[in-house]
Amino acid sequence: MPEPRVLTFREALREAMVEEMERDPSIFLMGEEVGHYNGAYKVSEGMLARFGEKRVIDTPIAETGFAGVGIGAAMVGLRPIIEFMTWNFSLVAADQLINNAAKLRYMSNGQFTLPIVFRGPGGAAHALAAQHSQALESLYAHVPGLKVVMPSTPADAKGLLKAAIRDDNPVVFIESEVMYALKGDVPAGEHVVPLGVADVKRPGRDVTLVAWSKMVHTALKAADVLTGEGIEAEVVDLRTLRPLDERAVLASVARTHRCVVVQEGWPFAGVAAELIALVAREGFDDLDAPPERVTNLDVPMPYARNLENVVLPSPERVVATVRRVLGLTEAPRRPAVAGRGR
Amino acid sequence: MPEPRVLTFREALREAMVEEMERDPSIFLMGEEVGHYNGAYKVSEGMLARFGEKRVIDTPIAETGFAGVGIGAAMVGLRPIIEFMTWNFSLVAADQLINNAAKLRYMSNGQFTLPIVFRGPGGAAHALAAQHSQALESLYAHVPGLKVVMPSTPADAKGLLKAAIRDDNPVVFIESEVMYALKGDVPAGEHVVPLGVADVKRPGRDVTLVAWSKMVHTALKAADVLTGEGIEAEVVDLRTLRPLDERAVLASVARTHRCVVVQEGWPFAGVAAELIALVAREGFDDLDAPPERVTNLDVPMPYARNLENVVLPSPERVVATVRRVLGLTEAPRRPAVAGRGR
Amino acid sequence: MDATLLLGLYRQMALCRRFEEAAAKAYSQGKVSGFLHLYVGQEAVAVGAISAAEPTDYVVATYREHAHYLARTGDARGAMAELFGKASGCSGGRGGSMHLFDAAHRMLGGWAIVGGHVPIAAGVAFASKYRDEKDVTLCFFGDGTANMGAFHEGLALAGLWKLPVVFICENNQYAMGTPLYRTLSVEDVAVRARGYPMESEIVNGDDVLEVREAVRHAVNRARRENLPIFIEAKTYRFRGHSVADPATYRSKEELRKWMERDPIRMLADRIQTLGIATEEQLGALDDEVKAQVQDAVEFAERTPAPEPDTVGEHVYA
Amino acid sequence: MDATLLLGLYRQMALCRRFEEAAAKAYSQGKVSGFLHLYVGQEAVAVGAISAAEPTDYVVATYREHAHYLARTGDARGAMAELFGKASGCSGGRGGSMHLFDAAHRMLGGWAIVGGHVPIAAGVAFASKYRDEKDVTLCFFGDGTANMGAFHEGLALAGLWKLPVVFICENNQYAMGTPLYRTLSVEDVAVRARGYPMESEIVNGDDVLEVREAVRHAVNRARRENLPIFIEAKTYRFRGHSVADPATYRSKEELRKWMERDPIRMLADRIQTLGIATEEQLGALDDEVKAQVQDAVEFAERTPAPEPDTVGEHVYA
Ligand SMILES: Cc1ncc(C[n+]2csc(CCOP(=O)(O)OP(=O)(O)O)c2C)c(N)n1
Ligand SMILES: Cc1ncc(C[n+]2csc(CCOP(=O)(O)OP(=O)(O)O)c2C)c(N)n1
Ligand SMILES: [Mg+2]
Ligand SMILES: [Mg+2]
Repeated sequence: MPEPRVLTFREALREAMVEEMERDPSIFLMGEEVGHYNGAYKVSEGMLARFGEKRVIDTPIAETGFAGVGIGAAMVGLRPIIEFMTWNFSLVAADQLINNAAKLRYMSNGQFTLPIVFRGPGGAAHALAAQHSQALESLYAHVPGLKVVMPSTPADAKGLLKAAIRDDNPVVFIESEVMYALKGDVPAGEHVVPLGVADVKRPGRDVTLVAWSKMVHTALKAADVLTGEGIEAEVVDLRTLRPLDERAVLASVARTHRCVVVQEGWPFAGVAAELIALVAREGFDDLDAPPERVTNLDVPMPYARNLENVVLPSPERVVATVRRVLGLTEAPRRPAVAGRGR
Repeated sequence: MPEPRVLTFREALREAMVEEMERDPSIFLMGEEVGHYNGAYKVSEGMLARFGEKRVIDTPIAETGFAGVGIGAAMVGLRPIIEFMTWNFSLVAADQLINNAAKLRYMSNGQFTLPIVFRGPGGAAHALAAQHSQALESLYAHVPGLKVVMPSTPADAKGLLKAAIRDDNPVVFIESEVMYALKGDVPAGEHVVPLGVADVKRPGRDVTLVAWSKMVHTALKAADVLTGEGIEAEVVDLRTLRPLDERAVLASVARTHRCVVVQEGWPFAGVAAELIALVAREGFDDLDAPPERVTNLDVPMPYARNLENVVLPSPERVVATVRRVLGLTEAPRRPAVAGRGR
Repeated sequence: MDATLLLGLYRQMALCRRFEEAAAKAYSQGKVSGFLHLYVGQEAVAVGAISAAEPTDYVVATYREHAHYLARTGDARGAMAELFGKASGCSGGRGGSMHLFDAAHRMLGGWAIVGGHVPIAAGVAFASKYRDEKDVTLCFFGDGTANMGAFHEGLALAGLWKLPVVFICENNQYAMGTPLYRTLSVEDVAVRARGYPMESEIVNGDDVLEVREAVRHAVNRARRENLPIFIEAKTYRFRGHSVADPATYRSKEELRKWMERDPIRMLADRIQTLGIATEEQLGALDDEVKAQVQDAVEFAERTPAPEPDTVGEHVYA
Repeated sequence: MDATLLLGLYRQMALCRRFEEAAAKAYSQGKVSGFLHLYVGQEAVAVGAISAAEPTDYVVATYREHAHYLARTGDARGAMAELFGKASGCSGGRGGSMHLFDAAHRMLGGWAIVGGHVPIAAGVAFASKYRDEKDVTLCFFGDGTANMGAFHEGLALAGLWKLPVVFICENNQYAMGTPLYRTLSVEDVAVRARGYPMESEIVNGDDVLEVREAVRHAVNRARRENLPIFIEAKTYRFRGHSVADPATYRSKEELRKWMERDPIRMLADRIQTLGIATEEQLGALDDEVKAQVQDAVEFAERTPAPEPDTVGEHVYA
């Protein structure tokens, strides 16, 4: 086995795309600024030079248009990777994803497969305000026919993106702008991480923290703090939201008897709610305390940094919630703000 | 007090709009076919004749365009009612609702109010297939800044629509195509039902069924069947999904100790999951059994009627779930189909 | 004039007409559910256009696509069984009238969100160009589609990237109950094509030969020169928007005027005038078609509905 | 030539320029966060256009709207404090650079989804017409917006309903790193206006008087005749798309050529040539403006950030 190399998250994603595109000429990358500009966040740096304008395609600003082009191309056998500059902009193309991509296979009785990846950064970066800071995974994960993938490490980013590109279904692949520079070991050689399989990023016996993407790191930081208090948190990284690896979550909760979900994005009818519903139903007898969640406060994202910090889940909030779930504090369950979040 | 009259759901909605438009000239109705055609589902029948082309405005097919026009008009003080022919078509305007309507007030620090109602039928009708059968309330209810209202009776339809029109926030008001002909008593005279207040549509002591819109009737039918078995189900009609009347739900569960949520639409990260998360957390000690939900199966809607019937929640499925929650059966928790629903 | 061609077109248009008459009847009997959008009166457009393309060219259409499906596949059984919601239907009973698909015949739907399929058609054409295949995509849509953002974006990308797609606007004068002049701020939909830019042609959509000629020319150019072309076919639907619509928004007089241009009758007249076939011979052809439709109805009736426990299949590959 | 007018325009353009220079500096010091899109080089468009409208006419703009905000309100403090994320900012620190609002001055944003505000502007104009008020709406957007569905739908409705809105395309040649010729399939954005239909005019966006004249004419017609008009102002941004963008995608030569047309310098030259003011007098004016900006920076620095426990306010009315 060759040694793993240290790559940034961004490089890992690029490597996945490059390797897959070398392997299969039916794969192409399309989106705003992916080519000549080398990517708004430089994920596709050098790819135009490598693959040429035929396969690395700059688009006009027309998300509905090029998402639809991707769907049409996938219908007849190409394997498009469609980059949204950020997932915030996918909302103008929501109809293409929800009404077309997610439903084609079913409506046609399986006559068409749709091997297409929609990818780009999601979630808050820093002070980008309400229209540019949305974690929209809960919207897309609601929709059968889509898969939803959100890696948390460079290794997973590479392995999951390769799996997503090889998958014959429309995959919503959400990265994180603030993680692109994150470094980590990436196995050398062929490295594919199957979709739908969660990963225990840190074992522990006292409480299960379920997270994905950026929030895995928030959970890990919280776990570090908790260790100092003699509390061992297990961190389960979902990696794929749809299909959800229910077994991994339930197995962890069966060991720890306590569960806190850490989710960026709004609480109401989010993926964290789904996980709590899962744990409450299937893990009811295992639980020693009600499952909880730490999410964004239930507000549009404010610009001011100090407000933004209050809105986003923090290790501190996770720690406080864990303490409460373990019965160590009697803190109020909800932040004392009008725009409520849990 | 004058006697209540029997109105259809459709007439009740129309009465709400007509009364409010008589009262306030800044209210107008805009949408596809609302005028000369008298409404695709005849909700606005006669309104063009009554109010003229200035206030009952037929639009081209351009949901992003006219949703945006509504938002702009509301920003400067008008009070638009924007009809989506069905909510399925709102997906092409999702950006206007989620990125603009929901966020304007916050981004502008409260300088603008946005008194606008987006309304139209949602959910499945009969055999309209995947693109025309979606219950999308969970998507919109996820978003802070929007209110989401879904009445189940003609009286509530009228009272809630009047409240929605008078509300100074963007309101997503989802009706049901298959309920437009439903008849019911509607109080005479001024009748406004406040947003955010649930209603117990049937009292009971053994289990709480939480539902809204069409599913209230499914729950009531199930309750009737259960009565025959000596089980008294309480049916809580949420009426408003956002803001959610948590107190009403928790109060009922505190009495019955058991909870089944009945939701049209996909299970994953739906409103039913939110309710289960709520009950699991705040009602944990009250519960004698894990909270459950009955939802659509987790598939795009098939056309064939026999398949459609399998996908949608039915009184039978509710009854079976209640029996299980009461420990009366040991039926498998999940329908034995690949595209899973709970 | 090529007799075989004319008779073939006649047969296809008659098949569409008879098929839809039978579908409407089945609907009234409760055997067909959901929305049923008839193409009666517009047959010359789909039949003329699709006859002008190679069988390997792609067809992308709307919810009003029985004729497109039939013109492309000839498969009345598959379409009728689909309307009946049967497993033997061309979409396995999952699609219904609005979602007829046949991958083998490159019939790519059947899409029911107005305008949503326009970028998809551009994408199919993109794939042809990408793979250096010489197939052209025909994209059908109604006049009411011209104000949709997806229409604009699809045309803009096709224009920019010079994709081999022929956009065919089926201008039947109405979008549901709304006459075009109330929603379109320009005289012809074709005016909009100039902004992308795209050559456009306006044709008499009730003359199957005129449609065919224009589309043949467009398809050839699209294939040869790799570019999009816009055709607006002026026609009329004789029935309501769907079978549930009594179409009271238009005058009897208007309907009568257009029915005088019934594309099937016009073609029949031409065939007779040219001495290619007699009225009786056309009647016999029509009988054949009726028998085919009757067979399709019987097939649809006797084949089973999908098994309930297959409901979870085909969500994912 | 009206000396007061010219000096006023000069002052406003200088204010925009100095404001953004200070904002960029504050950004580099970490005092301003998020995205910061500078309008440097384009000032003649916003200043010329807004000066041509009545103060009661509405302004709707994009995320590149410092100049529009300043031209409309003159309030450097409110804008700078907003960039600093302070409660004293014009959007209370909730909006930031991309979302400057001032309801009292009819400055209606500050929108950051490309094209999304175009139908909103049409809606504001709709309200004016509905209430029989004679206000006109100015809607600003970039060249890169022309392929968006929302742009199409907004223009289509404005054209159909004859809404009093002046659409002003700030054609700065680039959408982020993409030159317009790579995304627009026609020569000028203005070509697209014809499809709605809408009269259009192309102006030199670096000549504040030319912009002003064209917009004045357009606003008057829009007000009098209740109709939309399209203006394309050709200009150039001297900086990157945002301060984070080094703009390496264009040549020094190209930049130099455009900088020779610096709209502020051109106006200064004209003022001097006409003998309205000397270089020294303009320098003094510039110093005044710098002082105003300096005051705004100090204001922004000394006023407090929003109270954390107000974070839940203004989600709902
Ligand atoms: C985005 C969207 N909005 C509304 C509808 C409802 N709808 C279905 S068909 C139709 C009219 C379409 O008219 P046109 O494009 O002229 O096609 P035609 O039906 O005349 O063939 C409408 C409004 C829809 N399916 N999709
Ligand atoms: C729908 C959408 N897609 C992408 C973006 C990201 N984005 C922000 S500005 C911009 C370029 C816009 O160019 P143009 O319209 O010419 O305006 P300019 O920035 O030149 O003023 C892009 C792609 C966005 N904000 N919204
Ligand atoms: Mg039509
Ligand atoms: Mg630009």
